[in-house]
Order: sequence, then C-alpha cells, then structure tokens
Amino acid sequence: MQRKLMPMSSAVSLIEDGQLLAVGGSALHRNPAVFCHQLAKLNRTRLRLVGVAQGYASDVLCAGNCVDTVYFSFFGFENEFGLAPGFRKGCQEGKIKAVEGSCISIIAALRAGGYGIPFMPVGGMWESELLDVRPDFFQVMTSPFNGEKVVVVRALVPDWAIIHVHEADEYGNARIIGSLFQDQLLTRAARKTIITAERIVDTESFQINPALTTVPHFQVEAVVLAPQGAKPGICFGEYETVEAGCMKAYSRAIKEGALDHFLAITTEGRA
Amino acid sequence: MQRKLMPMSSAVSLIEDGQLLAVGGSALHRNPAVFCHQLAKLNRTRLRLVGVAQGYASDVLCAGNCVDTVYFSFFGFENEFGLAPGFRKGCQEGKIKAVEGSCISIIAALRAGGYGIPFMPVGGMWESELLDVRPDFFQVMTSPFNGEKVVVVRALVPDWAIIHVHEADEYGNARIIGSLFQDQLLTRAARKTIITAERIVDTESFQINPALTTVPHFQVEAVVLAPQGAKPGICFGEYETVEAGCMKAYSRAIKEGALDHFLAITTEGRA
Amino acid sequence: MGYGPAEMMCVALSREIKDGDMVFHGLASPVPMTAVKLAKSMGRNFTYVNIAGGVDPKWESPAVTGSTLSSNLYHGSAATYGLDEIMDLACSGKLDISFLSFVQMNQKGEINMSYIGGDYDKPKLRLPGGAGSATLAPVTRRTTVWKTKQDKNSLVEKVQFVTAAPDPAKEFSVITNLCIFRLKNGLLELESIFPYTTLQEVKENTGWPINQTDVQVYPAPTAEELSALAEVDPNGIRNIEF
Amino acid sequence: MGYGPAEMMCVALSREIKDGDMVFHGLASPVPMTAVKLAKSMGRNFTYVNIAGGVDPKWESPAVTGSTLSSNLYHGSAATYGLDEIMDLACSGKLDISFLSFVQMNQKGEINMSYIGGDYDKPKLRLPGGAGSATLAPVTRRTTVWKTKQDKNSLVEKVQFVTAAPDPAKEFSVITNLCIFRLKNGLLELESIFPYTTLQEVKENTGWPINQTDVQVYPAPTAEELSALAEVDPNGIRNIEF
Repeated sequence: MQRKLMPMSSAVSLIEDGQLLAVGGSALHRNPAVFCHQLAKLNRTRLRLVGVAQGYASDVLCAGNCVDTVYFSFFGFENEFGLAPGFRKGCQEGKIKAVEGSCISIIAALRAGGYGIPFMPVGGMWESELLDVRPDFFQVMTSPFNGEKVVVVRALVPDWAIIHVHEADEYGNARIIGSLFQDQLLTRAARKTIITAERIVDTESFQINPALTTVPHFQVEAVVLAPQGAKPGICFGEYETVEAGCMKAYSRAIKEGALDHFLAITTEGRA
Repeated sequence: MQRKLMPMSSAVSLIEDGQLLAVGGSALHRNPAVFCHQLAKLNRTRLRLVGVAQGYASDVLCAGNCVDTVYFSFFGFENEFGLAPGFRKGCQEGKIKAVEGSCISIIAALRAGGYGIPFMPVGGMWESELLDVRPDFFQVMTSPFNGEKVVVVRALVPDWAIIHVHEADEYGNARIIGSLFQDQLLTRAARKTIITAERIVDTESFQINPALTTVPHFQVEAVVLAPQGAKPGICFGEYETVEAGCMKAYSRAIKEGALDHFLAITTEGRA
Repeated sequence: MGYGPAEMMCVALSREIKDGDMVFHGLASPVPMTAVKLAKSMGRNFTYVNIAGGVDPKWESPAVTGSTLSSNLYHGSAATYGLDEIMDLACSGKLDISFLSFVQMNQKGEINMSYIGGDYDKPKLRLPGGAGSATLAPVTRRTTVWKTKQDKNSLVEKVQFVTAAPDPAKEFSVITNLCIFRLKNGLLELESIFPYTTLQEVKENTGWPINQTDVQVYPAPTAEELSALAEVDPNGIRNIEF
Repeated sequence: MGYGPAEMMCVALSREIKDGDMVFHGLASPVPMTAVKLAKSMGRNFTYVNIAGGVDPKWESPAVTGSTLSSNLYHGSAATYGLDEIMDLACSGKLDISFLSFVQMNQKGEINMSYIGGDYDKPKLRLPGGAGSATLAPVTRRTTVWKTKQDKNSLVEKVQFVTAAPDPAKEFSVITNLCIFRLKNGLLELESIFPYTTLQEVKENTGWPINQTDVQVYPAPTAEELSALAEVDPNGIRNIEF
C-alpha cells in the first residue's frame, strides 16, 4: 500500500481540463462540497460531470463555468432548496449539454464503464423523448438471441470518482456509514478515486470487518482530511440539516454573478 | 414481513421439474449441501443449474440424474478432491448439456437476469471455442455507438437461488460472514431465494448494522435451520476442513451406482 | 379532526398501498414518504424501499426534514437496498408501486420533467430531470404520480417534452390536491374528486376537456387515519409542498 | 538449503510479481497462493485479490488447506473485493497479473480446460472448465500459466479444444516444473530451464519441436527465498500438486 494522504490543494490540482468527473452523494447529501469549492477556484474548463442525482457540489462547478456536459437523471436540491441554479443557468444559456437519462440509464452507463464493456441494455425508457435527443448516449437495438427490442446506453468511464466519506485511512481504504447512494458504483466505474473524509483512521479499523469498507485502497489516488466536507449539505450521522443561510448566499451569488466572492468567503481559512 | 421458517422437507418440495437453480457457494465451500442431499431424494428431473464455480451440492443433483443442463465456468472440488464425479459422468454419458463460460460470462448472464435485460456484453472470450459451441448462450455483436465488436451473453433468470448462510431470521433476512462468493448476485438474479442457515437469530441483530445483511427478507421464500448445512464441505468460521471420509464415500457411491444408499446414510436422522 | 389537501393526499396515496406490495418513492417526495408512514401505521403489511437505501426503516420515528434521502429513511432497517438494486427489481417486474411526480402531464399520462420553453439544448427553463420515471413508469406494476398543485399549467393539453410515458397495459393513476385520475384505454379518466372540491373546480384546473357531468366523491380521511397521520408526522413534513 | 520443483516454481512465480502490481489467482491454485505469500514476505509491494474476496489478507498466517477459497485468503483484509469485481477490473485493463492453469496447451498458448476425447456434447473426459481463463488470458496485462507436471500430454502439438487463448499483444508466460516459456510473435519460446533439468529433458517433455541448441539456466532460489518460503508455508501446501 502507498500513502496517499495529501492537502486539498494537491488533490484538486489532479483534475485536468476536459475530464469526466463522477461526483458522489445525492442532491444535498454527502456531496464532496468542499472539494468542489476549491476546484471551482482553479477555473478548469470543459469538465464533464456524471452522477445519478446531482446537487450542490456539481452545481458549484457548473456555476463556475467549468462544465460543458452533464450526465444525470436528476439535478437539484430537493423541496424548499429548489432547482440547481448553476446547472440551470448553464443549460439555459446553451453552455452546458444536458444528457438526461432515467436513474438506471446513468447507473447502466457507469456499470458498463466499470465492467469494461462498451454498452449495456437498460429497462424501460419506452416512448421517452430522451432517447431521441441523445443518440450518442441512447440507441435501440435487437437482442441477437430472440429478436427482442431493447434500449442500450453507452458506457461512461469517469476519469475520477470524487466522494466524501466518513472514515478513510492514509492508504485510501474508505468507509461510508449509512446511505451509500451510488458512490461505490462511481468508484468501480472510474479510473481512479479521490476521497475526502470526515476523519482519518487506522487501517486496523478496516481490518476488523472488511465487509464494511466501501472503497479498497488500490482504487484511490488521493485522500484528503476534510471535516464537514459535505457542508452546506448533510452528512449521515455527522450533520443532518442543510445550512440554509449558506444555500441562500449561494443562490444570491449566482444571481448576482458573484460566485468568486462567495467561494472566497466560504473557503476562507481552509487549505 | 412474513414468517418463512419451515422444515427442510417443505423447502425442498418447492423445487419443480425443469426449474433453473442457482446453487450457492464455491467448489467445496459453503454449498447448500444438506438441502441438495434432500432434494436429490425427490427425484426431480430436467433441473438446470447455474453457478460460477460449482461443487459438491450441484454434483449430488447431477449424480441423482436430476439435471439436464449446467451453466458454469468451473465444476469441481479443488486439488486432492479432484473432478466432480456426478457432473463428469452426466456429461460423458451425454445426459448433461454443459454450457461453459468464463467466470465473468456466467456472472454477466446472472447480472442481466437480475437487471431485467435480455443480454449483456462481456469482456475477453476472444478466440475461445466456447463461443462456437453454444450460440444459444454466446453471440458476437457490434456496438451501435462505435462499431466495436463485443461478445454478449444471454440473460439467465434462475427460478431459485439456494444458498447456505451463517445467520437468518425467520422472515428471511440473511447474513453471510466472510467470503460471499457470488451468493448475493445469485439472490439478485433469481425470482426467489431459499435460505439454509447455521443459526436462526433475532431480527434486531440485523438492525444493528443493516449494511451487513446479505439478503433482505423480501427476496426470500423459505428459511430452513440447517446447522452444519454445508458439510461435508467448509463453512467460513464454522467448520474449516473438508470431511474427507464422506467425500471418499461419495466418490465410491457414484462409481458403484449406490447414490441412494449414500444419501440414506448421510441424511439419516435429519428432517 | 379537520383536514386539508395535504392530509387528503397523504391518505389517498396511502390507500393505494396493499398488503404484500413492494413500494418505492424517490427523492424530493415528502408526501409519498408521509403516506408510507401512514400506511405502516394503519397496519398495512408491505415492503418499503427508498433512495437512502433503507428497507422498512423505523416508520415510527418522525421525519425532521422533507428531504427523502435522510437518515430517517435508513435507521431501523434490517437490510439495505440501494437505488441501483431497486431499479433492477423494477426492471425485473418485481416493483408493485412507484410514486412519481411531474411538472407537466398530458391526458396520455406522459410526463415532462426536462424543460419548458426554447428547445432541448437552450431551454427557457431547465427542469431537474425525471429521475427514475422514464424507466419506472413503463415497468412498475402500478404507478401513482402525485401533484400538490393541480392547474392548467401542470395538467396540459400538450407537454413540451415527453420525459417519461406510462405503459397503457399497466396501472397508472394521478393523485392531485383536488382529485384522482386513472389511465383507461390509454387516457386519463377522472375517477373521483376530493370532498372539499367540485367537478367544476377540477375542470377549471385541467388542461384537457373533461366531459363527465357527474363524478364520485372520494371517501374523506377517517378519524383513525387523521390521528395516525398526526402521530407519524408531528413536524408537518406533509405540508412542505403546499 | 535444498529445493525441488515445488520450491523452484513458487520462487519463479513470485519473481513475476513486481512492485505496484495488482495480482490475482483463482481456485485450486496452491502454488500461486504460496508464491504470493513468498513475494509479500520478500517485501514486494503489490495488491493481492482472490476468490475468497480478500484484499491483501494477512500473508504471515500459514495456509492449512490447499483450497484457495479458504478463510486464510480473507482474514486480515482491510477491504473485500469479490470475484465479480476482480473480473471487472481485469476487463477494464486494471489487472496486472493473473495466474492460470491448464490441462492441455499448444505452442500458441491456447489452453484446453474443457474436455478430452469424444466430442463437446459427449466427451471421453469432461474437465472442470477454464474458470476465469477465457476472459482473463486476453485482457490481463501479464498472464502466467503454471503446470506442475510438464509432459507431452500437457504441452501438445494440438489441443482438443480451445477453452482460452492469449492476446499475442499482451505478455504471456508459462512456468512448469522444468522451465519457463514466453510468448513471442504469437508462439511460445523456451526462455530458460531450471537448474536441475536439461534442455534435452525439456525437449522430451514438450509436444512441439524446440529447435534451440542452447538455453539459459534460470537463477536458482536464493537462501533468503527458501527460508522465507519455509516460513510462509510451514505446512507444505506448495507440495500438494506434486
């Protein structure tokens, strides 16, 4: 095993223009938010994002004009926190290409990526116009065994999975407690994973019951200690309400074109 | 939740002629051996078996002339325990159709079954004659996205997954400790699961950490208390050496056409 | 005990759940979540799965947030089942009910959750996306979509875009703050209206013509249901979308 | 310290493993399992995955059975990784070494693990099947196949059936009780022989013509390797196949 613990600044600098990022969590839950705050400050361009239900962390990258394509089935903040303003603005200005699929379409594309196969059939999708608008992602084909028609999706292999976890060791073994959402799948599909963690713990704590380890060290390229790394969102068992004030400030910043100022304040004093 | 605890005799009688059974464990490890001893006594016919690395439990069904097709990538007992005599005899007499694939071909067929899709691409397999002999299981096709050629396998949906676990509650929540092999996949692919368990435990013991539950209750149709249910094979953490005497008696019984006698002795005093 | 549209909708959704069902709802679904808790409280024996990965989480614990991804939907589970696996269940024909939402819907039950105005690549308003619906609507045994604000902007003659479409061979119903529609022969038919509204009000808030001159009134919540609802939702999560 | 073919093979297999490798072997593989323990003991820094689902299990604990599905390959792991996931790694080009076995092999490295005699549907001898090999041989970066009993029945002119075939663009080697072959331009070439044999003996036990008149002798196990081997395998698991 190799030591992979590094400062946030080193981890974010791994991301290169044009790469495909699989962003962990769901809506406002367990996003790698602090990572994306710092990444947005680097002004990367032409990033592509993939995630089943994307939220705050992805939206920060959209708002920062870093993104040109998003693969998703849902992109928003849930209920009172509403639509994702950065993503919405990017789409409405024609700057972001939205590749929308059903949840399982995005999951199937990531599974195919992780399985090393070029495409995979997916259930349902019949009569959806999502098929018609994105022939580079969806096709209809025929089973060679019985002639049955089936929708297939093209494989996606993210350059990076970026997930926020509860506990990791310095080698990259990582454990999520409670709801995993699709984070384990993201790490299996991606070439390499970046972990931000609430806590750094001993390797021994993983050896007690290895079945509870979400990501094995060999998939991981970087581990960053990031307590409260999913704020202003929620992290299961750690902080369970959304920081509404910060979310309001974020929405206002996007409306006023003042993302840089918001990021400066939000990341003040963080490495 | 519904109570599903029942005697072994009730559980084995669920199996009908011609069904596809996904048999858990690997080689001589954590097979539902006692279940298959009892099932073999019922003289079911035309059963089909699927499993990545099949061993003792499947072999008993082959030896009992219950089986006409086996989907597998390996079928044997490992090292000094050698080839699986029942399977071998059935194939050599032309009674059993062997559908051999690589591990991942069998896994992909089961994944496709569980995903509700008719087929799935699979990596590798190039130049293997396994493709040529089983066009009903393997086909070569072209990706509609980039023209890439890929081998695909046809989905398999087992009627039953039959697995032996460490702990289950009376509702069907089940936990395997240590090596899972492909047992979780088998339960996801199958229409319904039958659990044999070393111990019946309280539901509360699953609620402490639900992430450790291998199979949720709603997938399960029958739970059978079967201590030492994987013998003469191994069960992780419970009994860790093969009962060599029993394995010898089994081989001899097959050679001498005396399976009934072997089963009578082996199952004596077990319900 | 008094009740309004929030209580009526929770009760109506909960009554769609039958013994033995496998039930799912997605994120941003406070009304279905509350309806599930109510159905559990009323003694219905079914299995509940959700995006938090819980399998029959402890329904007695009140939710403190309207987010349906929270730990409230996980704690007390005896097993976990992720969204991936739930979708596999659905695609294998093993999901009995999914509760879905929409922004626009036409009389065929076709749902738009993608965009409004402009075109797909430069919309006037980009919506959050249909989440599971494009797959779930055609494969689930019974789909129930809910809408807390029925009007001519939500139930429309023509949707801008078909994000998801039902399979007319399967059961499909719509429960709004005013009434219940069910798909028959490929078209939504008004089945009943809630006690506090009128056929006239429903017609005025539906974008397609309703020719019926009479319609049955849906049974009001019982006292038992309302008291159970108050108990499982003391924090009024059911009101978030109203 | 003395050594025989079992020790020589374990040492030769272990030397195929380099720092940073992701290494896999399947079931019924006592020699590769022991070689992996030896490589760990010699300080090689690599990742080891196996069918028991272990990720770098505690190599210092001696195996008590030749089965390579046992708890010895799981205990001490900091994570688990199932066969399904290992195969996915391989198919995604992330597996560096897989150790495979065979019953028959020809000079192209094509492996038969399926049957001998008769035909596919009524064979004279049904073999156990190729397990992972039909997928692994073409997709793994470096494949090493081992055979503890090289003779003209195992290294043959013509295999009865091609269960698995290597990709000539990838590295492929064969390590037997006598020698090491490597695939070059699509054909296996004798690379070296073990110190205790002769070119003549190797030729007599190979089913295809070897035209070389000279060949290098493979370096014998070092004292350090033999002592490490004795320590990691006090129960002589390495001898099971000999």
